[in-house]
Amino acid sequence: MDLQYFAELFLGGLTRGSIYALIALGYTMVYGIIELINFAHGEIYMIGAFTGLIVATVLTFAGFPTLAVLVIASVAAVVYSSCYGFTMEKIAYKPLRGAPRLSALISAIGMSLFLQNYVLLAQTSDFLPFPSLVPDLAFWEPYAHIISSQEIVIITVTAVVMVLLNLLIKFTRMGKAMRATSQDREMAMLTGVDVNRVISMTFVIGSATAALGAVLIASHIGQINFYIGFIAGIKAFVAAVLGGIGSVPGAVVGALVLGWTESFFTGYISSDYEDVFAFIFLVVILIFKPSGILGRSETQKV
Amino acid sequence: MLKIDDINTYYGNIQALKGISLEIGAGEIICLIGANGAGKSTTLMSICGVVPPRTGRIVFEDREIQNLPTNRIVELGIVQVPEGRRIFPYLTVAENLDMGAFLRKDKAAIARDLDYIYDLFPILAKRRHQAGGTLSGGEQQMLAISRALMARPRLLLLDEPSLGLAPLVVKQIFEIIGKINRENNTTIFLVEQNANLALQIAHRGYVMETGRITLTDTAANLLANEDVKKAYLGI
Amino acid sequence: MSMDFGGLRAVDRLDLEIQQGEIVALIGPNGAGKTTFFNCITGIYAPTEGDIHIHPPGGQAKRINGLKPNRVTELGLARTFQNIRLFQQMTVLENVMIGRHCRLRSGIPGAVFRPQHTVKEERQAVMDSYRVLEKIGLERFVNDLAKNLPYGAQRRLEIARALATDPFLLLLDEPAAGMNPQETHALDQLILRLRETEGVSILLIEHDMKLVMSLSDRIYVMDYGRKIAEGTPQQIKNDPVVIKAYLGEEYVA
Amino acid sequence: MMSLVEIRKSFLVSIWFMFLTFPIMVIRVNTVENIVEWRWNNMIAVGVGSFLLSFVWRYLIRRKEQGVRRQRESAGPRVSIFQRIGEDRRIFLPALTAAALAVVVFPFLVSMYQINIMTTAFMYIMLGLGLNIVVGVAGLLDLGYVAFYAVGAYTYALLNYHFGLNFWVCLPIGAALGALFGILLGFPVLRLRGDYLAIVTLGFGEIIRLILENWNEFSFGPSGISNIPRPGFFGVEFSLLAHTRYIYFLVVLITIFTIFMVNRLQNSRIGRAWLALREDEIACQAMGVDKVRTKLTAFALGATWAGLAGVIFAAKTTFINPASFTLWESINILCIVVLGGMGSIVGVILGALVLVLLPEYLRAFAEYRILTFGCVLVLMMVFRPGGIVSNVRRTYRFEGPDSGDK
Amino acid sequence: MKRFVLFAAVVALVAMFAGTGIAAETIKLGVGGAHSGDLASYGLPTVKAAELVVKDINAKGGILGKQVELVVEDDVCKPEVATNTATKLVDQGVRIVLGHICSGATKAALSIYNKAQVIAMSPSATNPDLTQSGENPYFFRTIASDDAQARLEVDFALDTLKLKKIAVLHDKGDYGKGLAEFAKKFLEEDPRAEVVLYEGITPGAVDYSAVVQKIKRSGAEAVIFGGYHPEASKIVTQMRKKRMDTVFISDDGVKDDTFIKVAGKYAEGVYATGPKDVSKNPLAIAANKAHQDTYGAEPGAFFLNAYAAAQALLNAVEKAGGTDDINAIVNALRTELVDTPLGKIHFDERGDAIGVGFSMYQVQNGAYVEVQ
Repeated sequence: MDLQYFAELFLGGLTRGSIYALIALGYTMVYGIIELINFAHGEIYMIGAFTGLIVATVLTFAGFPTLAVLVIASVAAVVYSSCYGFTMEKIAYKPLRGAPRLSALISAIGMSLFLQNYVLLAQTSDFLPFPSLVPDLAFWEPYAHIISSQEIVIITVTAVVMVLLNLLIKFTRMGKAMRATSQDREMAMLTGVDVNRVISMTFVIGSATAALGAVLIASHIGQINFYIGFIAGIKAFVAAVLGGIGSVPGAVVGALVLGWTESFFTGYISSDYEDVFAFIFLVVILIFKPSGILGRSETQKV
Repeated sequence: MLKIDDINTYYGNIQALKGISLEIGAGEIICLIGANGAGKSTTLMSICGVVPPRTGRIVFEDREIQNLPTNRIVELGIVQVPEGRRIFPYLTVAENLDMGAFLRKDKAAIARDLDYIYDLFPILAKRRHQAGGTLSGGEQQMLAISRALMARPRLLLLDEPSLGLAPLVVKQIFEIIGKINRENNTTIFLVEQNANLALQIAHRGYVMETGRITLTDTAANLLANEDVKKAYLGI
Repeated sequence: MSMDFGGLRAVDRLDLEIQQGEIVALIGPNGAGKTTFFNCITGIYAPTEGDIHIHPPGGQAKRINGLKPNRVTELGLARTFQNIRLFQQMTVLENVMIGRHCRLRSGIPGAVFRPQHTVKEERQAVMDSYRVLEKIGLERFVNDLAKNLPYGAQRRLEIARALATDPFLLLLDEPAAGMNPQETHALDQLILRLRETEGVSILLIEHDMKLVMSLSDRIYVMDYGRKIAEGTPQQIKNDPVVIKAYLGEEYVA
Repeated sequence: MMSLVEIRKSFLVSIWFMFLTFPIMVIRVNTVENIVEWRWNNMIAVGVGSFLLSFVWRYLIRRKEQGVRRQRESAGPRVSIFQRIGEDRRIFLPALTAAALAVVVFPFLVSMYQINIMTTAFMYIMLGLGLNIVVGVAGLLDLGYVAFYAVGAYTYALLNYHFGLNFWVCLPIGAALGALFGILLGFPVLRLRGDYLAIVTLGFGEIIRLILENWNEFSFGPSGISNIPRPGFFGVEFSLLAHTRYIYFLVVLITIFTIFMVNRLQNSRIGRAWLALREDEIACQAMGVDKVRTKLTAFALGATWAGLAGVIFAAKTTFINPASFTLWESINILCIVVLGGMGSIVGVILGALVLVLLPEYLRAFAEYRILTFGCVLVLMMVFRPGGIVSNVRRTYRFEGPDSGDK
Repeated sequence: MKRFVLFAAVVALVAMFAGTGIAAETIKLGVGGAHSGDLASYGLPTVKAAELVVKDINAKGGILGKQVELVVEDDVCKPEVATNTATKLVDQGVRIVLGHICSGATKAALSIYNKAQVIAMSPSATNPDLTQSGENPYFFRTIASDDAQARLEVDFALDTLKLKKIAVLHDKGDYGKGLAEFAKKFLEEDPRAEVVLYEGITPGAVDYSAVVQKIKRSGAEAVIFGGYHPEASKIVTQMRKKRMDTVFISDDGVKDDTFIKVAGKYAEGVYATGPKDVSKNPLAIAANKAHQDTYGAEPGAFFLNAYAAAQALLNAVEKAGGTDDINAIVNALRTELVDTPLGKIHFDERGDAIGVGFSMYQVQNGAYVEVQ
């Protein structure tokens, strides 16, 4: 057993998992509250990345210092993604509250296609380089080959975001309203919860996490195009389901499990069938635990 | 206190309420009886704005509320215990009660009310950290009523509190409803299938048939009414 | 026919026996495990311990625990649900025809080629279903969607659908819940009539004590998953344990 | 209606959208060549556009609500136009004859390209009808339907390549293999419901595609298989045009066959069980319906049509590679079913025609095609969530105790 | 009613488009390829090249006194669409086609062209089978096939760099995997080399650290990668960040300025093959200038290949005296030398251009420089 190799794969999987987690969190929150597979969530992530890139480039041109660029670009990405999430809910999902679930899903797919092509047409179909916002720190030197400063930032941010979200859901008024709404929307209304606001907030928070992820991930990967949201979205969706969709810790656990699965499978077997294995793993988990790793097992009341 | 004036409400493809008018005075227990599907629950949902009426007016203490969103109506003090109890199954008993006080800000008063509730229903105090979904039917009904009380209702709407409960529990629940009305002077609008029990604690009653109010009188008179006896009291 | 059953947390060592042609009631406070017990019998849950045996009239005795619900139904046990579970978007007739489903045989080739015997079978199924509806008194709703039926009729349609599976034992889960006194009375008559004409045995869960007392030959009382009493209606009414746990004083008469 | 409040509302909407689209619409950066381009006129366009559209949007929303009201106030449920056509034989027969005539004459009036497009549309009708069994009738959300399509296509391509089997031999084999894979997928997902089912089927579809992509020895990997022969006709040598027509008629025949089969299946004991299963699984089982068998039949039969369509696809394009069987293809077929109207055969047919022909004729706006498509999906769902033909399931009508017929 | 309107609209559309184009007194040059969607950036330069060439020729009075007309059709690089595109072109009386762009779409389109006896010349489809299978008598291309590129990469690694242990990676795509397969084959045939790793990576993945670790563990001295620049830059960046100095050799899909821009300093020293440097060719300079003048931007991918292809096609038509005799055109393509931005070219029996090839480039100081 090559311990160092194992450690490297482990850390690689951890980074990958953290990336999935940042996107999966929004997926899972939205699902938890309105039981909608928000297919366009990946596009919100993509728009976050583009906004970040655009703002960062403009600011760099204007001669702002790097740190200011980093902060302003991230904030802009988060704000804009949240606004997009908010608007999207109002246009494509809210009028469909009472409609069959499939209709909402198709609407989400339509939204996803629309946003992808909106960015494609307004910007470009080419890959655009994304500036590295987190410097590659040198003092890591002896260990830098194991984990880079960027990876550390991603992992830390994921952990912090997850803890914050958990606290928000557990202890704040909004969190309580969210939990109540997800369990029984009509009853939540009857206790005085403004359900529309709660749903909007959920989209806003989910989109904000996605945007934060987008800036970090794009700066880690170094390039973006209009299509990144789709692939990342599918993976995040798989992660969310794996962990038990609707559950915040579940999304993170699912994402990490997915990240490690892919990493170790690639490392010890082959990356040819990396995704195949990830999907088979998902199927196997769901067969034995049909509601995901941390999902509530919903026994239907008879 | 509450005046409903000729409301029409649509549910799905059916017009559920056809020109309902009724009135509830402060401190009263009013009982609405009728067969299943007559529109009793819809009436409550219309008052709360969950299924707002398409036409007509609902006036609560001189204020038109038919166009307000539910949360604003709850804020005014109209609180409903819906049919089937609707406990948040994954929230603990304490959290469920907390949700009842969602719109209230005064922490001290909330704590006092909580003590009152635990006093009223000692079993809830015992189960305070248990998830709501794991309670028995009777306990859930107690929790549902308590949750509503936590909102300090001025008008409490109760929808079928006896549904699916054992006779013993039904009796307890009705005793408590009477107690709440007496002790807090809470106005209560009660929708019941079990007309016999309901009319025994109510002051006045309305009888509903397929979306219309067909009869209204004092509870005692209704209990004595031959038609009501035949149709709803099973005597 | 005998059932022996236990081990589950919700239902703890419950012995229950129903004779051919009997109407037996199972009562108890909410959460006592009555519905769970039903679910175990009908195969929706598998009991962890114990045995459920059936002995259909004119057939072989058989142990049925762990069988899939549809097998249980095929063997002659049919049920209704506490919270109505009709096929809302299907017509009344179609609902009953689903009940006939397990007694029909035609498969994919039959569906596609519609050979003579399939057509005949279908026609027969329609007729049989209609007859069932006549028995229950729902024939005037035959082409209505189930969701458009009045509440009491929906309850009765549940019974009709169960009856269409040709059961020898009918399990009714709170059939009178939400019914008004008139409807309850009609139900009372209907259940008795079914026993007479169809010869089915009936096991019912019910809170309406008037119905239970007037219908049942024997009553079992459950609390916290256990059987706390068993006997004729008269015995149960006077059992102090039952009064304390379930009925309350006013039934002492 | 153009009150001041309305104008103010629209004005705010317009401000909001100008803000929202500001970075993406106005600024274009090219980080390769380090160019920043400001396009302020886009902002004006967005502002004006959203100002105007918000009126339309509100008008439509209002109309939707009023439409529902009108429908509710009018006595009885509204009978859809399609249902009327279907039920009234005086309209139905001539309509059918006209449609049949149009279908037959069509390939002799138009260009080869038009025939090709129509053939594609008919293939999607088959796919849509197949998926309709699974999603529309049995209510099982399948996002991996394209896998069976791939199975069919590769069945023909590989059997032909290795053993020289011809189209007609492969057609039933493809269908059978499709069914087999349907059952293979069906088994593990039996317990899953709703969205979990969706993600697992999605995974299944991807697994099949990835295997085709990676397993070179078996499937020739991403470079695909070319020179797959077109279907033959007793060894007759066709010109390109004749062949195109021939395939067209072939597909038309198989589509009619499909419609016939699906129609009969839906109105049978099995179809009834599917519907019931969709409505309530537990009640269904308690009524003696074998859940496992019923679900598997749905998966298998749905997959059969995909397999069949796959064989035709391979024969029509003469070249296949895994890139034709992506998730988007599954989504496309799903859109046909949902947009057309779930559970309705006529709906699926219309859905397929619209979704295949519209993008084809929208080529004029090439790059705005998918954007428009996305928009249409959202708008359609918002304003008509039941699809083009909603709620026209034919119910079994009981005419009286003596006839017992429909 | 609404639905009828919709239906009527569809019918009307069908009718509107039903009319076939009637051949006028022009020579029609079809252009097929991805003109929309995510691969449009590979297809659109071809359209522009065709426009420039045609404008040029028409300005000089056309061919044989006839004007040349362009018929442009989009195939979004999808095989199933490409067959429709091809039929549409054939329907409109096109006998010579410039395209298609992607190998898969080209293969699908050829099934129509072969039967309709239409000549297709691709500026970019590199799949070897297209010419080597011998099944496409009317297909030509102005780009070298993948195996030539793979040969060059392998020879460079073994002969010039004298490396032995080599890892071969690909992106599982049509182009990348095909190339990698050839590279692997060539390496295995050579006793000096050892393939220490052969693996497909998942395109679009967020992170390639596991694969990079694997390369490291395999002890490879060089990586030969078949695929496009987005993946290449991710892998190179991660390799360099892990402090690995493994040589990275890749293909035409990576020889793109975006690669250098994305990978930044990590791009330094990366090798990539690309079409022979023609920057000194006066015709190439002129063509690029024409593009710059007409469209106000630098030409995109395969522009010169497309330019050359358009010239070769039209020249052959002229030599054959029109588009009626397809075999005469084929013959002319094989025999007549044409002066193009790629140099003087003609085509061999199989349809590959003679005189078109690849060279090796290396990133030096932020730009690709031809080596040797």
